[in-house]
Amino acid sequence: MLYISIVFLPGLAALTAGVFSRILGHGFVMFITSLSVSISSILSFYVFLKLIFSHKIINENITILEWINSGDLSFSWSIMVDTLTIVMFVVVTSVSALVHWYSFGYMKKDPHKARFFTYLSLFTFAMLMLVSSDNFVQLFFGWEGVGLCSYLLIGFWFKKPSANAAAIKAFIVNRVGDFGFALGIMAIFLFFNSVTYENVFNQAVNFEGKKFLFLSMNLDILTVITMLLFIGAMGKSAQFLLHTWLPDAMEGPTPVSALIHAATMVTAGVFMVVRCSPLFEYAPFTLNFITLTGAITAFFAASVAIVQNDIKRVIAYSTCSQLGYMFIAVGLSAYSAAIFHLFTHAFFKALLFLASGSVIHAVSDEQDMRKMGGLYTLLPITYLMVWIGSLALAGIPIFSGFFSKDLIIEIAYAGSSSISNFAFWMALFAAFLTAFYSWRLIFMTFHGKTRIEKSVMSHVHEAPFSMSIPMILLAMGAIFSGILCVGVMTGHHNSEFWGNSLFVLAGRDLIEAAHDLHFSLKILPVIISILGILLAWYFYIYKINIPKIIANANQPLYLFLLNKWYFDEMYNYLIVNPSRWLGYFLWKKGDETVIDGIGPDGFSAMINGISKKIALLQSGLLYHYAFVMLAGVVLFVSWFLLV
Amino acid sequence: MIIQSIAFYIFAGIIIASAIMVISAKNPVHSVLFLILAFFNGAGLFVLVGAEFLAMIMVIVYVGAVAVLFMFVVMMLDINFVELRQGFLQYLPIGLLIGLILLVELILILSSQFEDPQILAVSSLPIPPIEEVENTKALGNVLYTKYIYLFQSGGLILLTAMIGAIVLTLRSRPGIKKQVIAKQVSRKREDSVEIKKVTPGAGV
Amino acid sequence: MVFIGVDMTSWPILSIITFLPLVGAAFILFIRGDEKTVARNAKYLALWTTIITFILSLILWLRFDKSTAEFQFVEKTSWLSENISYHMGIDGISLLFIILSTFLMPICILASWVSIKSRVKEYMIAFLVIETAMIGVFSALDFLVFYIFFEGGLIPMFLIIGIWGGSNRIYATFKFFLYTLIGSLLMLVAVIVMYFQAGTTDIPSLMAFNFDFTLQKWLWIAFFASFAVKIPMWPVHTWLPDAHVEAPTAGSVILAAVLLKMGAYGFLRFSIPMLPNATEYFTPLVFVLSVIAIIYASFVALRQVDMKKLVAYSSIAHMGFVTLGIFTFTQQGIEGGLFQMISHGLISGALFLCVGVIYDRMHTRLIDNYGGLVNRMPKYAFLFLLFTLANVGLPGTSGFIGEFLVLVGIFKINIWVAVFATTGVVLSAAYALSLYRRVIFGDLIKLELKEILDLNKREVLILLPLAIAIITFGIYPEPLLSVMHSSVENLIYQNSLALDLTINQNFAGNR
Amino acid sequence: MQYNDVPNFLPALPEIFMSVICMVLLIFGVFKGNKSTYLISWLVILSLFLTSLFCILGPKDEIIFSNIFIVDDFSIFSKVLIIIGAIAALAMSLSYIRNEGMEKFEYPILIMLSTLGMMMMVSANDLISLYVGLELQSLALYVLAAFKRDTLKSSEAGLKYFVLGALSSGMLLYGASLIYGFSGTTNFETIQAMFDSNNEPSLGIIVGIVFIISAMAFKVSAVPFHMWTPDVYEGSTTSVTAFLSMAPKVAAMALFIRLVYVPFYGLVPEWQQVVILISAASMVIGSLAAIRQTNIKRLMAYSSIGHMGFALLGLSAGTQQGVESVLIYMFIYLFMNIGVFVVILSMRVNGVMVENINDLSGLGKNNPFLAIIFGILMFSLAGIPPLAGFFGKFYVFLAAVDSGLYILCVIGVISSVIGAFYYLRIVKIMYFDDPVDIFEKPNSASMISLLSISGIFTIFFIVAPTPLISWAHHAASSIIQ
Amino acid sequence: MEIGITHYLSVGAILFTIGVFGIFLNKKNVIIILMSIELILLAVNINLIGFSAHLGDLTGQVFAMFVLTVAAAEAAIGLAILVIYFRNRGNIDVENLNIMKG
Repeated sequence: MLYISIVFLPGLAALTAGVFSRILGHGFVMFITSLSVSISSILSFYVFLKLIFSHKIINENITILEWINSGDLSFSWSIMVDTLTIVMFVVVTSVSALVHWYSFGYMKKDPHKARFFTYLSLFTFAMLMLVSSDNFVQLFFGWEGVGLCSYLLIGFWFKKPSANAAAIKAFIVNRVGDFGFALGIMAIFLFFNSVTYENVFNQAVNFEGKKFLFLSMNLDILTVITMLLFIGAMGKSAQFLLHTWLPDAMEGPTPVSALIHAATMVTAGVFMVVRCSPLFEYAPFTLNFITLTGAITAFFAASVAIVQNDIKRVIAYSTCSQLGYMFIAVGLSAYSAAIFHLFTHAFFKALLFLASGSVIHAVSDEQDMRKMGGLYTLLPITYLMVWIGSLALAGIPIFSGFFSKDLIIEIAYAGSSSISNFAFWMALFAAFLTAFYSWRLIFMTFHGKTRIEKSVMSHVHEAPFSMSIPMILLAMGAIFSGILCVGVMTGHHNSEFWGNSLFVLAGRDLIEAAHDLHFSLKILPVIISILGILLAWYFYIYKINIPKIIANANQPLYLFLLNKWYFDEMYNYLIVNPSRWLGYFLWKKGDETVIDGIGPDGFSAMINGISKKIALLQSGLLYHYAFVMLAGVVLFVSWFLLV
Repeated sequence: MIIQSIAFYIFAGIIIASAIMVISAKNPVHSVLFLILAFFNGAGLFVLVGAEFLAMIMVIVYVGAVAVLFMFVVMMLDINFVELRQGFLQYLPIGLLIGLILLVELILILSSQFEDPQILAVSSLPIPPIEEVENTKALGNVLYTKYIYLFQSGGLILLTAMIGAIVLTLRSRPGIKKQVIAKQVSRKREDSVEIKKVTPGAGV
Repeated sequence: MVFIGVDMTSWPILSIITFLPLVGAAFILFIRGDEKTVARNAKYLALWTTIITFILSLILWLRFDKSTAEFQFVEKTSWLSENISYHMGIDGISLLFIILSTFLMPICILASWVSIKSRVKEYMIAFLVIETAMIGVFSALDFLVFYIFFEGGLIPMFLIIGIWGGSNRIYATFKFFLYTLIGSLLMLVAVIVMYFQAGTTDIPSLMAFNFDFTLQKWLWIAFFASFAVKIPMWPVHTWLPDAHVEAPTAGSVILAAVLLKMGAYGFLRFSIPMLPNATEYFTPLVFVLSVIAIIYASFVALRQVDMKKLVAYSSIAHMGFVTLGIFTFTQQGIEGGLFQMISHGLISGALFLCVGVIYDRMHTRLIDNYGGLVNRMPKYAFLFLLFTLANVGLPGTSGFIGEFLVLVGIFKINIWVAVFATTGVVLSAAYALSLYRRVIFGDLIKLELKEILDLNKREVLILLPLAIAIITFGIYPEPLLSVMHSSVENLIYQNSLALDLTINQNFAGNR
Repeated sequence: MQYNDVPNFLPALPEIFMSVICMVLLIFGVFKGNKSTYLISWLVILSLFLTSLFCILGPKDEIIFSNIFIVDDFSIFSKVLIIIGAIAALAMSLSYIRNEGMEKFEYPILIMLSTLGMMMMVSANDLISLYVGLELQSLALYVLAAFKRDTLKSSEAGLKYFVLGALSSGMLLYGASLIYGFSGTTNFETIQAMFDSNNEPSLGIIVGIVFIISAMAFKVSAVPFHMWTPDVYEGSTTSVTAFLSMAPKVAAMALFIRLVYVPFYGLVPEWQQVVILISAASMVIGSLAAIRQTNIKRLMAYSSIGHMGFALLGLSAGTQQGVESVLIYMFIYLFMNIGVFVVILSMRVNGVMVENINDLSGLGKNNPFLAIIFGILMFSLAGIPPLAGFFGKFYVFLAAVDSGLYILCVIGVISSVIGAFYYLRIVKIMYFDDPVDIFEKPNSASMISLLSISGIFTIFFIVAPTPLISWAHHAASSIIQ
Repeated sequence: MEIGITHYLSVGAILFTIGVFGIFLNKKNVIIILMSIELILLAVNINLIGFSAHLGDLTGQVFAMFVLTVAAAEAAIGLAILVIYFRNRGNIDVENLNIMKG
């Protein structure tokens, strides 16, 4: 019942809000949704703490309702709770609750508040369904559900064309990922004859190294399945190639970015891979691929982030980059590290977003950092929050990021393969860039001479309590979540904590190896980060004109980064435009010219033509008629004579 | 036998020649005359095989009635003969071709594959020897007995033709004065004579 | 269940349900009075007739024995000859279509409540006649009876599009009629051939009959000509967009929701059980055509400027999934196909109704003439969103269940086909959401839209049941799926038996 | 050779009765003048009705007049159908001929004579009686076609019909002479007996059959002997067109059936080839040519060509099933035609007949009753179930498939789709187009009742098809031994 | 040379063909067409009489007699129709006989 309330409270709230919003009014909707999410958050914490302190592994599976039952395919709506789920519960509900409260202030003036809160709690519900599923299809339900809410929330300000475009883009790019995910589920059913985790994971070992013939190629079953699943994860977690939607998603209200596009939904991919660790473990090729993708994403996103001017986009690329870190860890079988980073990241990244939201709120919805500056005196709390978040993000000791992010870099170093080596260097470099762009953001926004227009400047104000208190709570998380949980989640005895919710093949666990690394290596990322901060200081406080000079000197590179490696352009050129052209071609040429032209229209034209000729034949002249009659007789007689 | 052959060829030749003239003569009156010639020779052919009655009928009915009817109509209809006979050759080749194919086929079939009557031996109504019953009587014998149904039907056909001809061509022309005896007889003085008083000097 | 104190088993309930609308139509025919009275009475009479029919059809559902694959509620009376009889009955495959038809009819009548202004009487009669045809098609157990209902439905539909349709209605209705006619006449010839082979047109007997393989192929092609046009499959689909665009809203609903299903139903009822070998032989063809239909229609839908046309092309794509599912011969595939049909019936019907709602207000279907409707029509926007998402196949809506089961089934049989078909999932999101965005989202700039009104009570009453059904069956599809199980199992079993038999015969022959 | 015994006249009672009545009425008419047309028409209808009773109640399975006149189920079926057609045609033209100013008492009498000819045709058991019957009906029809003698169209129609009809009788005679010469007899049964033993027919016989079939094809207006049909249908006055499209078609088809199924039954493979060809050509040409027509009578002419093609499709099966299907087809076709021509005869605007299809536009609004029946008839003619026309097609296809004529069936399918197009066009004009002129309502009770009968038959045939089917079955089995 | 049935039939065939020619090669005068029909009937009669003699069967002659009867009736009606046509049209040109076509 406890778990059911955790999952369904937000859902019920959303339903009530959706149905009765007109009758009950905005205030009630906002209150009921926030309250229910908060209750669910408190319950989650209760469970989490119980788990930590009781040292008992929780593993429960509650079936709610039969869902699909067709032949040997059968699964239900159910709630499966284990350590992984509980950790996700905590992340999701707590961030969500805080974002709800934060939105009280942030959305105060919006006429569609009720709708916003409904979507938020609906999202929370979907996310909870996702993490508590016991089968792939329900996972997919949550997966699509969060996608839907993301779509709705990105396009929340429906009057903005850019918001609508971004919403659709997010949904469709995610669908591309889902394409792989869905195929993965089908493949799982094909080979395992079930889609419930329990059955699938139990059988996984039997399929190790098994091949099947496809296109005269012998493909490894588990590799194929896991690759397909990972494609889904790439879409949802905005990994390299399928990342393009995430920056655009910043069109949505900032609380949304904080909740969905930083803390929870985008990490669903990581969660899914971790959840399926029993499968991935037997697919080393996929794991390497994941590492590689993660590494590239971490670096790529960081590289783009250093030149972006939109404050939210910087953070968005930072999210993307951090997700890359998580996948590096996942690919190296360090699932606990990945989840740990997910856990800490949720707090500090949500904090950063909310803080940036506070900034945006303060400067009348301006997001361009070039039009900010010198705000620290006016927004002290926000300023502090951004500092905390950035410190956590940069992995400065004591702050949570230090524990999780550096752990991943160490794990990458500890890995022996060339892939992990590559990941190590990429991660290291990305760490440097991370620090750089984080402080670039701080310096551009809060320091230096203000570039804000006067009329706007007069309205600048610190966030109200409803916004600052959630931020402060998150800041607590950003500071302390690492130091408090590092031992439990990634310590020497982490397997006691995780129970059987994670599965690592013997001999692949790198966490121990990472713990044993030399101190110099452990301190290396921190040093790199500090260097990044110093460089940012040099560029944006000390010698303000240097960035421009560098940019002008390396114009192509600058543009390349500024335009996000030209991915959008490339996709437009390679996929979107050809699709549109193809659609038009098939419609006008295919359907109207060829099919109708040859088929019905052509046929009727032909009939008409023949009919015209026959009418001509019917000349009205007697001798023609007689002639035709005779010709008929002659024809028949000849027929019998000759045949 | 020879005479018979010669007679046959003469009759046949004239028939064919006059038939050709029927369809190709410039003046319809000539056509009718050639038609009569063809009928006469047809009658001759009938006589050659012993169908005297039909030969007679042919002459009486065709020449006496039908051909005269034709002649009558040709004369009656005021046809401008000068304009006729143009464009005869336009469709000639293809028409001739089809016609000739038909002719060749018919003759081919009729001349090659004829079966002996003895093989058939199904003659349901044998012609009695001419010595016993002459042709006319033989026909008469069956016509009013065995073929009474057909005979009556023939009557109906002629009746229909009569009705048809009348209903189509009979015109009651308005404006033409016809004698109606009853009307004449029943005429009274008051109907036709009116006495008027005439004032002198004023006129009627 | 005892209904009004009478034991229902002795009633010819199927015939009653089938012909009740016709009785209603007869009553409407004799309504007299001035135009307004006639229109009002005709509407109410039609509405009550359809509602009662729906309620009666629910009895079928309640009394249906799920545990058997046998035909139920069977009625048989001699008709043309001993071997061509009036034979009715339903099984798990046909039951749901009857419910779907009767469920949608009152909605259609209500949807036409104010939009049809001229010849209301005739309109209602046409709809009631078409209802009889639809129910008849799904409950006929004699091929000729089936054929008569199958083709008889063309007449009212022809009139509905032709009289109450849009500007290009003549072209559309002729295309629709003649296209379907040529296919079904070929089927008629095939039926006759079967009649001489098997000596009967009784469906259960024909199912049991073994046709020669060569003959099977020809028969299959003839059936295919009819059913493929009806579904419609690529490349004989072009009548559908035209017909949909021109048809009045309720006509589109019936067309999309039920008439298209007759084709797929035909495959299930005839092609597969009667011609198993030919079906197996031609399965690759169906797969190829279905995959082309899914991808092709989705691409074309991307570029449509007319809302109804877009929905029509999306129907073509979705019916592609249905044919794929049916020809997998897996439990999931066939059940998925069936479920997809029901769900598509609800969803596409709902979408057409949605288009109709704004068409009634603005008298245009061009997407570009709309935009920003959410500002004035929040209720509408919400329901339209729901239907759009269901169309996209979002889990939690009924659209997902069907697509998912079909894809699972097809993946078992042919991975390539599954991969290509799955692209439809991506593309459907693209066209459906872009439609939604262009119509609903954005600022309300167009002057003529400024005064547009949100859904009124009648429209909510029409759309809400559909929305509820779509969500309910998306979350809990069991009521529908459980009805199908026995029949589908039996179908697959018989099919495999028939195929095994041929293999054995061939084997014996080779020896 | 003496034939003194009095022949058995009883089986020919209907024919004898009719000829007597004909003459009586003729005399009556001569004395009473044209004013009596209306009365005479009703008397003709009454006597035709009595005749049909004689047919049904009279003796059957008898061959009289020295084997040239046969009465069997088949001939009774055909006669009844012919009489129904004649009665309908006459009943619907009553008000029409008055309106058109052609009230002549010969009109009903000629129809009766023609009907008599048809009855003699279907009872013929000999080439001579066949010819005589045929000519009786044809001559009357020629006159009827030209009956509206003061219009050019009508006289041209009469002339064309006459010339081509005479040519076709010439062909028939030529063929008959060949048959006679090569078989030695003109009696159907004797001819049939010949081919039972003699498997290899001589070419002369076959050519004779070809000629006879050509003449028959002319009478049923099958391609390529159809060319007269549109012109004559258009030119003749509409009431005559109605008659032409009903009774003579039935009679000719019945005669056709008897010819190919009785004397030439042993030669099915031979004549089948010809019939298949003309059937296919008729179906295709009939439906194709109708598409572009604007005159409703001309359209119905092409439609009848197409329908005869379908009937011949059944005929070409060469089986009893085939005969049965043709009879069913003709029956249904006749009943549909009744309604169609009632509507065409009602196409009258401000006292003037109109014949253009577009004149029908908006009929659905102006005269719903007329329109709904006409629409139903159009769908039925197109062969859409559940209307009667479908069953005609169904049985024809049934017979053809039974004989393995698959390709012909496919041709039939395609041409019925093309045919459906022009029937639908009429529905379209009536219901989808805006009204132009308002027809005068058909006020005569006979018209309305004929229309209702036709409509009710078409709609409700599906409910009880068995009586007709079993009757046709008996009729068919009576001519095939 | 013996004159046999074949000769008669040949004459019949030739006459038949000429009659047919007369119908469809004639462009100007309808009366010629009526005469051609008479020629065709003559051809048939020659056939019938020939066969009758050949078979020694009287039926042929009976048949021929009815053909003659009908031919007379036909001629009467044909001419009557021709006359009314002439009255309406003013000429009897075959080429003008096409106000109805298509």
